[in-house]
Amino acid sequence: MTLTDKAAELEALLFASGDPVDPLKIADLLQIDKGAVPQLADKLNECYTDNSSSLAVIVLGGRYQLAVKKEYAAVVQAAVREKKNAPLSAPAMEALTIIAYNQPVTKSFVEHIRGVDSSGVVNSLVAKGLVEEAGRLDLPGKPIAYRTTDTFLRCFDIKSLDELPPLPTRADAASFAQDGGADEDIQDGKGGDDM
Amino acid sequence: MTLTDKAAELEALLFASGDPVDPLKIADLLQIDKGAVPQLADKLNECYTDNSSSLAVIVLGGRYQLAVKKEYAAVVQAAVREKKNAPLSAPAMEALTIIAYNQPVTKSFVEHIRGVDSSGVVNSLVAKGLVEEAGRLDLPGKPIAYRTTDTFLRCFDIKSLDELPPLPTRADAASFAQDGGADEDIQDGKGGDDM
Amino acid sequence: MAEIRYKLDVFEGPLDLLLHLISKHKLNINDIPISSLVDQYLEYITDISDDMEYAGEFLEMAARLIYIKTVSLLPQREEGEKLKKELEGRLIEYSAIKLCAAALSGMYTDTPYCVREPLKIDTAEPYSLRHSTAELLAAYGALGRKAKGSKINTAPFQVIVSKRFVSVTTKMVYILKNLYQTGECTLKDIFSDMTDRSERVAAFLAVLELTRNGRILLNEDNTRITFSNSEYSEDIFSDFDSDGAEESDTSETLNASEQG
Repeated sequence: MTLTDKAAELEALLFASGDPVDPLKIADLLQIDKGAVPQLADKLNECYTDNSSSLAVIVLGGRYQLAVKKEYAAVVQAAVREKKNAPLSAPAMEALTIIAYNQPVTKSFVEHIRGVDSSGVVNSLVAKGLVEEAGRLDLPGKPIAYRTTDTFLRCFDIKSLDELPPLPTRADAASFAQDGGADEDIQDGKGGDDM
Repeated sequence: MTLTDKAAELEALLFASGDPVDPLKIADLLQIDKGAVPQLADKLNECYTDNSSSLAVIVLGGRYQLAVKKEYAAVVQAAVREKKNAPLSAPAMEALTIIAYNQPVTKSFVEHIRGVDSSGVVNSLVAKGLVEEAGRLDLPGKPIAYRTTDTFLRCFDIKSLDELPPLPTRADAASFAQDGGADEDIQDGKGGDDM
Repeated sequence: MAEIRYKLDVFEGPLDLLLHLISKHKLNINDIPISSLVDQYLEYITDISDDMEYAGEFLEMAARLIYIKTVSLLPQREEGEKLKKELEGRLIEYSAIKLCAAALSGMYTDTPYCVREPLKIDTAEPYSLRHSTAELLAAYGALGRKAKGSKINTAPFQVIVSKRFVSVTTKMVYILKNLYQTGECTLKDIFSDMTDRSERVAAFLAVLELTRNGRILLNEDNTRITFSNSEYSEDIFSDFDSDGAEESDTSETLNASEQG
């Protein structure tokens, strides 16, 4: 299956951009109707599948990005010597969860929910590219707010924040605390505070 | 025409690497014979031609790189220009303000004033051509200093730095602190003196 | 101490410890019996007060619990109830986050779709959007008080950056010059008026170097130095003169000691 001119142009555009591109921008640059963008992306993807290409167009937060299929992750990681995504520590996962469900939020909000200083943890999430600055809030001291990034979506394999699992209800959370869902971990002492 | 497994792996590898890759490294990563690399690259290219893809494998100084065909140069240029012209984010505007009014300044100075790591933001300003390096300061570690460029003057439609609007005076700042609820520190006028 | 630290390291913080105690003692999180929770909590952290920095957050929570318990004993119980509800709310909220974090961590993949860096093309076209300078002022305002940054003052660092380096060669000349006049001298004499560390280190290395190449001799208890062979004395300065970088430095020292 061969690409149409416009599909090839889309490929070139996404290849050059690297980062996710807004459909409006795509429509503008390719001089096509905005409504035609998803179709064009599908076309490109079909073609990649037909030709057993390693590439795929993915959608992240409504924007389009050219990426390597997951099956080829091993060979790519070896090539770019990118460190494999180190598993996130428990504190980092807690902070990330708080930011993901409440964004945009400040460090002190994260700290309030966790009950411990969380500045370092949030900084490490920023360094990992999972979280980014989202301007300042109009509060005393003008604190910086944080939000999750496209990389966050990619690392959790979801297309948009809507796909995050629903927050547990108050009742669930209360009963979890009571019957000690976390208990076993505590007994054998592998809480793992290190990042 | 569909890709073989190895050709698809080669595609994935070149795609993610960006820079030209040495054939020895390719052979090593794909676990194939070094002699088979040119053939594999040809195969990939044939496939791209057959499918009217916008991509092509090029050879630069004996090394392989995935690139966009010349016919698509216009679209690529447009994409890159678009990227460069992405509007300044709030953090970028903050960093630019700090540099504009205090130049020449180091990254750590910007970071100190903003209260968060600002290295990435300053780099993006350099990439946009709004800010440039201005030698090193006579400080421990000889840090690089940054200053604004002519592009900066053009973008803000001023002829020289003298035309930057004056900063609020201490009295203004104090009243600002009162409405905005910012800090007492302003009163004594030596907010962030320490490095 | 290490043991306590280990015991607490298991928890993410005081809230985590409280959740643990609540589940361990099967307390009702929707109506926590504050008194028994306080006791259990205090028992848990009883030994950590030596290490305030580490245990600060745990101790703060202890203080809070005790405060809630205290106000609950007052005839006007509203405040106690309010604080207790607030704590219960926080605990439930934190518990929800922990649940959710566990679910999310199952979704985290260490082999995501790989993407690439943007194409690096020098368009030589810099940023061209137009802004008004008012945006700079607005950004300045958003910084709040912190924007009141003063220029970098390099003066305090001058001491560090421009610290004098005394070359070993200079000191070798200085020592030999001393020996010309006196024939021998004590090490103490050499170091006596040197206060600068760099100077002392250079002098020490100079002694070692001169000893190694046989121009001076150290006595048995390493307190006095003497010329080992006077016939070298003529050539010494010509040796050093070839060392261009050191030249001016050296002659200055010579002039100074000649005058003296």
